[in-house]
Amino acid sequence: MTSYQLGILVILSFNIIAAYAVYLPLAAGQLNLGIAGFMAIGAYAAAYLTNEFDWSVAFAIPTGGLLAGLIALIVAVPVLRTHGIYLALATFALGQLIAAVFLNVEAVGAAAGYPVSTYVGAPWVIAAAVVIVLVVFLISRTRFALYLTAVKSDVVVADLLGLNVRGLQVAGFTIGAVIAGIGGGFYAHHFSFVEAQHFSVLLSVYTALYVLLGGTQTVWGPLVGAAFFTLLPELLRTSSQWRYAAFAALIILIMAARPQGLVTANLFHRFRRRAGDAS
Amino acid sequence: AGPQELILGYSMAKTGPYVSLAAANEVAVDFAVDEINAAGGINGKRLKVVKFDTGGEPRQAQLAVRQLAEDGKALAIIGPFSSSEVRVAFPAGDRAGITQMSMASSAPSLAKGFRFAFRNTTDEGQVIDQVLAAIKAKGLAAGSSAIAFASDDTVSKSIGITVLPTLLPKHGVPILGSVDFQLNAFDLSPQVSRLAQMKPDIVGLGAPPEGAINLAKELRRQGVSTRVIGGTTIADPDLPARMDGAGETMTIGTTFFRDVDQRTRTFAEDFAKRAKAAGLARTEPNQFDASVYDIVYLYAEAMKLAKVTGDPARAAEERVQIRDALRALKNYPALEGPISFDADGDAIKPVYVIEVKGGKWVLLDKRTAA
Amino acid sequence: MLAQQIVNGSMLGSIYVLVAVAFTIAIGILNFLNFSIPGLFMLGGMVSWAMLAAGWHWSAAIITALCAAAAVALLVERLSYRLMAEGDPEIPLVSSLGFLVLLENLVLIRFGSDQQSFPALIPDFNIRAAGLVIGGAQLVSLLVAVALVAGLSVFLKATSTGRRIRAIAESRETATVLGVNVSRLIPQVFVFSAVFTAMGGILFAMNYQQASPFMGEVVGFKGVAAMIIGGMGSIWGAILGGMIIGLAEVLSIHFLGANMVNITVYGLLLVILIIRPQGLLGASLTREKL
Amino acid sequence: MTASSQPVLSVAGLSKSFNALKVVRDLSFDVRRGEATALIGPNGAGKTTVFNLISGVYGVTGGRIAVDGRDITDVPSRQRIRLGLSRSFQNVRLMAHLSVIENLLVGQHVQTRGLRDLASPFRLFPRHRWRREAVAALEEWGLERFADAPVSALSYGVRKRVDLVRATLAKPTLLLLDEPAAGLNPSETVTLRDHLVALKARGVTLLVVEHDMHFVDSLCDHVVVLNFGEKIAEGSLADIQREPKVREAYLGATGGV
Amino acid sequence: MVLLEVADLTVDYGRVRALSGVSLTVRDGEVATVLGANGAGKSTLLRAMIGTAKPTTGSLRFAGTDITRLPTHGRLAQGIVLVPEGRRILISLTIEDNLRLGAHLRRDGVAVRREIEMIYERFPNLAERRSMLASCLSGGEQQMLAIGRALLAKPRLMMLDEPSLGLSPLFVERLFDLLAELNRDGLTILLVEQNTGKALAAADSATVLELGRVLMAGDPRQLAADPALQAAYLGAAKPAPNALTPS
Ligand SMILES: Nc1ncnc2c1ncn2[C@@H]1O[C@H](COP(=O)(O)OP(=O)(O)OP(=O)(O)O)[C@@H](O)[C@H]1O
Ligand SMILES: Nc1ncnc2c1ncn2[C@@H]1O[C@H](COP(=O)(O)OP(=O)(O)OP(=O)(O)O)[C@@H](O)[C@H]1O
Ligand SMILES: [Mg+2]
Ligand SMILES: [Mg+2]
Repeated sequence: MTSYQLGILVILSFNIIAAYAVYLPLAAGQLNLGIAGFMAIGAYAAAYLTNEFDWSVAFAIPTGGLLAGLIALIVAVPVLRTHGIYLALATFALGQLIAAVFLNVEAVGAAAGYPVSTYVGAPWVIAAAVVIVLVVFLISRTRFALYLTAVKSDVVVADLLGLNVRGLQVAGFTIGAVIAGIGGGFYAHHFSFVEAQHFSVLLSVYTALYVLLGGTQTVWGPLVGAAFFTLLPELLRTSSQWRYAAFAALIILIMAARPQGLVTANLFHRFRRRAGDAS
Repeated sequence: AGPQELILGYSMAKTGPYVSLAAANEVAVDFAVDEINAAGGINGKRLKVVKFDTGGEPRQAQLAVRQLAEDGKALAIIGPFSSSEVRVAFPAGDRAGITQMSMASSAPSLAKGFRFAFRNTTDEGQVIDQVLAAIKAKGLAAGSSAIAFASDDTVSKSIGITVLPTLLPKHGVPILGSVDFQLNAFDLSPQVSRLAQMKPDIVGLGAPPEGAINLAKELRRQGVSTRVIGGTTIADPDLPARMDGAGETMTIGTTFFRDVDQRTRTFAEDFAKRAKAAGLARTEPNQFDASVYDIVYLYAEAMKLAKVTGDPARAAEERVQIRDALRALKNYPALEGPISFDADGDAIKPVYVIEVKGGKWVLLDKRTAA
Repeated sequence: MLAQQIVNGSMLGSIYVLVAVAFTIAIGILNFLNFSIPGLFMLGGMVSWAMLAAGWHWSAAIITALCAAAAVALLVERLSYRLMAEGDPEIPLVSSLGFLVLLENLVLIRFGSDQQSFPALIPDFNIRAAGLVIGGAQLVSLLVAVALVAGLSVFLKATSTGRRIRAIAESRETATVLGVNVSRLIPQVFVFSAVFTAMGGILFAMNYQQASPFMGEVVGFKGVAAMIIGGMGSIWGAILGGMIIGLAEVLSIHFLGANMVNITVYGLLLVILIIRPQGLLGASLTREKL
Repeated sequence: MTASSQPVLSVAGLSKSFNALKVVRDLSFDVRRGEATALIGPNGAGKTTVFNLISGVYGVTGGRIAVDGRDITDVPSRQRIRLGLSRSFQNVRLMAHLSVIENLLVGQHVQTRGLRDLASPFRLFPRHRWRREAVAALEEWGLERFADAPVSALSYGVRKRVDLVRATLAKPTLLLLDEPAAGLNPSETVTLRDHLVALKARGVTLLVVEHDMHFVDSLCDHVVVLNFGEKIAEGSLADIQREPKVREAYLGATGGV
Repeated sequence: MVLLEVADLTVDYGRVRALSGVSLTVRDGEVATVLGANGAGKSTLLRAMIGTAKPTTGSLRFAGTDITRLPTHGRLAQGIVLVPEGRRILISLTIEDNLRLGAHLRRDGVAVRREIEMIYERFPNLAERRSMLASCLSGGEQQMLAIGRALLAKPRLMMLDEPSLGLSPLFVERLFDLLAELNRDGLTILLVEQNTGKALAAADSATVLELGRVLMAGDPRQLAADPALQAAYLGAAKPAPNALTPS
């Protein structure tokens, strides 16, 4: 593998981690447009721990993730009072708020950004993405994931069937934030530098896009979406300045052809049935 | 023996928010390479540039280092462009053991502490110091001052909170107050209302060109006349035209000005031809174009001095030699003037103080940083 | 001083009002999360700038810009709305955002990334009274927005077409069964909202004498915030929301510094949403009965 | 009162207003254990609202609701199903993002215990007991071929029955059914009746809202009649059919049959 | 005269065939009924006629013109209207707005106003709530609204998908009286019903669907007497396979 390909794989890994952070709450119908904020929390926290306290990354990154989760837990209760597009906008505001706060915290460099001394190499980043994919896959086969979709479908009936709607929503949101925080921690240590602008609203929005483009009906959608979003602009490199224009045009056409995303439950069924016939 | 070409990598922002700047930059790079090859190349070999588009994105800038250093077999890298990219690319360059030289990022001490990092830009503190000195020397009104800066941009912010607050008193100009704004702010009315109340003789500005334009227009709208001064961040040759009549007497320092001598004028004319041929809207070279043009020459000089062969087997060794040659370079006669590098890898070069008069930049003073 | 700042805030607010109203038409009325709106806003500004720069008469430039926006809106309707409106509300986000990226990049390729200087059609269009400077263009924007909102709310409430549009917003399928010509009416709504949005972009460009490929994003996000604060279904809410955001922004610059703008504005948005999840003037969600 | 003679559900002085609109007024009735009770009344009488009050979708304006002698008026809706209270919906409410079988798996929720059941990735195993139980329930109602179908592909009558099956999977002691026979033809109605009789035989108490008097006649032991939110009659179907008030307000000339 | 003619109609939902080769005619001025078990394809047939389900093959003619390719609004303009399955009222609009929407293709505003008042007279539940959101209506009231809304389109052919669903016995009676009255006034009616007895009694012709095909068609009184139909649809003493066995 060339070094360039390895670099792409790393970027892909980050995108996958972010995608799954968005996917879990989305399964419960919550479009989190503030995911970059939680990545920022994980990134800054982990970087601060390794820089200032010489923590090992093995502890610092998970701690960053947990901290992101903790903050998500605290804000989830009021924020999840909102629904639909209001929720999306509330999380969007939250993401902006978090980024704006980091822009003002001098302890982590404020607008000048924060260099990170410890380096975490590509294999670790890729391994982290693989582990997160596996974990989310396992989660997707549980009642928990089923209930998230139930909540998305019909809050009132879910409640009457005995589901703890609020608890499930908060859990989905928080687990997503933990994943985002872990992703942020790896980001800081791989790119050796964090600044608030990296975690802008565009990152949040684009991440939501991978997931929706891939499709939210199955757990593989985000993976495919992230891969698509990462690799397509690379394949379009030859088109030079037309690169992102062509990319955007392709997105529009693909969504027109497959409004439910690239990977749908239906497609999946058919695929499985065919595999079943073959064996 | 060995390959017939010496390869330089070029990390550029062909897409994304910097395209306009980057497109002209590319013209300057090609210009320098063509000249060098026309003059016989380096060490008997042709110079070749391998380009990589980063979209102005830090993650892609790291990817650029990987691709250019390891797959593209470059001996050194031109770029990256923005400060954000630099922050991520310099550590990666150190790990890969390859020299990078940025043409635009002027945030304070970004290259400091790295073994392979250079910037052909001048510290804003030194530039603004010269601007103030020139104002004093020419006897222009400077009885009081105020500060305006973009607070979410590293360079602008450091100008606003460290550079200007130390330099203005140093030159005996009292500071009446300070306002800040955001990079993408389009409405500066609240800030200008406050400036209007202070009535300063000069307003020290830390901002990119857009900030300067918006500030100048809003000053005019609210009927405030004051001299705006700044550093290289607003050194755009088209600025007077873009301010559309506003911004008279704006005074800044830059590292490139077309009317310095015959060499710069010829460069500007040739550049304009090439830019037009490339279909660009802007044909006037700016300081980044001059800087990147000089970077190619600086690299060429270093390669000559280090007698590099481009032999892939010796790449690691030759990259170190290029770096060492650059460090040792003293007053290289570049387009921008004599260039040397300080201990942090930042360029030391002349500063031109220019002023807007009648909707045009005119040279106020030419100074060399202390 | 404070008086001038309040004037400044209201002037900025009126720009947000304009965008928020555009968003309310595009998103609130049809319940369609249309991210291409900032792109249309930008298109209004950039196309009219380009035409003016090419020496066209201002009226021709404005009409061209409006037509361009209308054409794009028709494409968005065809390729995003029509295919996706019955699914999850998040879905259209993707392809409408695709349009935003496409528009921005096409403009980037054609005109570059620089902020362009929009010529002042009226040299000093400001009202100076009692030591205050009041932006004339902003005042016009505000009047246009208020007039439009008043007209629109009557239109939607009391006319047959208004009812048809509301029917489509709730369910295209049911509207179809009732004989509403969805495939004709919806493009009309799209064109209308696009023209208004592009008009917003043009007024913005005139106000601030600038146009850039990214101008839609900057204003757009705040415009969405204004719409949400006001309450999505409510068009009067857009006016309230725009004013609140404009004032909050200016006053926080004045008292706290620009660094705090995002914290104040988005903090305010968050707090309002937490206290009133449907926005200030929004009606709470009507749910289907059990 | 002994446990067996105690009513499963006891509603006392129940009332509900929406703004100024009084929808349920001072309503009291009991549902006896092991019986099927019908709640009938004209359209808009407040039957569904009563169901919504019992299952906790709405808070009461006044009055008490007790299940097995325990006052549940202030118990949150979510916890009522754990007390053995399960219901179906007049306007079928299946979860559109889930397939039929997945809807049923959600319906099993009250049977599960704790975090372990919540977090076990049991859907990796197609023959897991949860799934087997859900499929068995479908088979019992002759719906197994719809197991993996998306809800949107079902005809109305099938949806209606899946909704009902989901309600039974909570293993309720009291099942509230809102117009279970609507959308079924007479022969399908008979089959439904037979299923419900079997459920009753297994000890499930039923409270049924239904406009089909044949169905009520063949299933229910006791009938409560509502009009304008008030109880206007109560007794066996034969009794209430004789009531002129009921005929006038609800049954019409034919007696509804 | 034949008003509606369905010839060899096939409708597929993806890979599911919901109707195959269904033919059917409705004469001007008659009441026709379509019966069938759950999933037989009744609703699909009506959807195909109003144009929201696209036929794979087959043709539809209305009053002598081919309407197979006509969009839904075109069919409404021709005078076909559907009371859809599941009522499909618009819950974010008021009751009055729902009714007015039913008449949105009409130009005779004064007559519409009068007819709306007539609907309110027939369905007093609606009258009381005219300016409330339709979301608060009870199930039966929603059904009334859906029927009223369809009537306001002033159709020539009115198709109803299980109109008695959720209505009280008294109202079912009134509904069938209303339909009879409208029919006397010249309205042609195509009725899909699960209340098989009432439907057969009211109809002039009947068609029975099974698994997407026409099982039988003809005179409703004869069909009602058919023992096969009795067993399958009228619920005449059919032992349930697994019920009633005490467990
Ligand atoms: N949320 C609400 N707001 C206002 N009025 C309501 C609300 N819910 C119900 N109602 C009114 O209360 C009355 C009773 O409704 P409910 O649904 O309980 O009737 P029902 O007896 O179930 O009738 P049906 O047999 O038609 O289903 C109706 O007239 C309805 O309009
Ligand atoms: N959207 C859909 N996608 C796939 N299959 C569908 C869809 N809608 C209906 N079907 C299938 O088509 C067949 C006919 O359905 P239809 O709704 O027409 O039946 P119906 O006779 O109206 O039944 P019911 O009496 O239950 O309303 C059924 O097998 C159903 O599962
Ligand atoms: Mg009811
Ligand atoms: Mg049907």
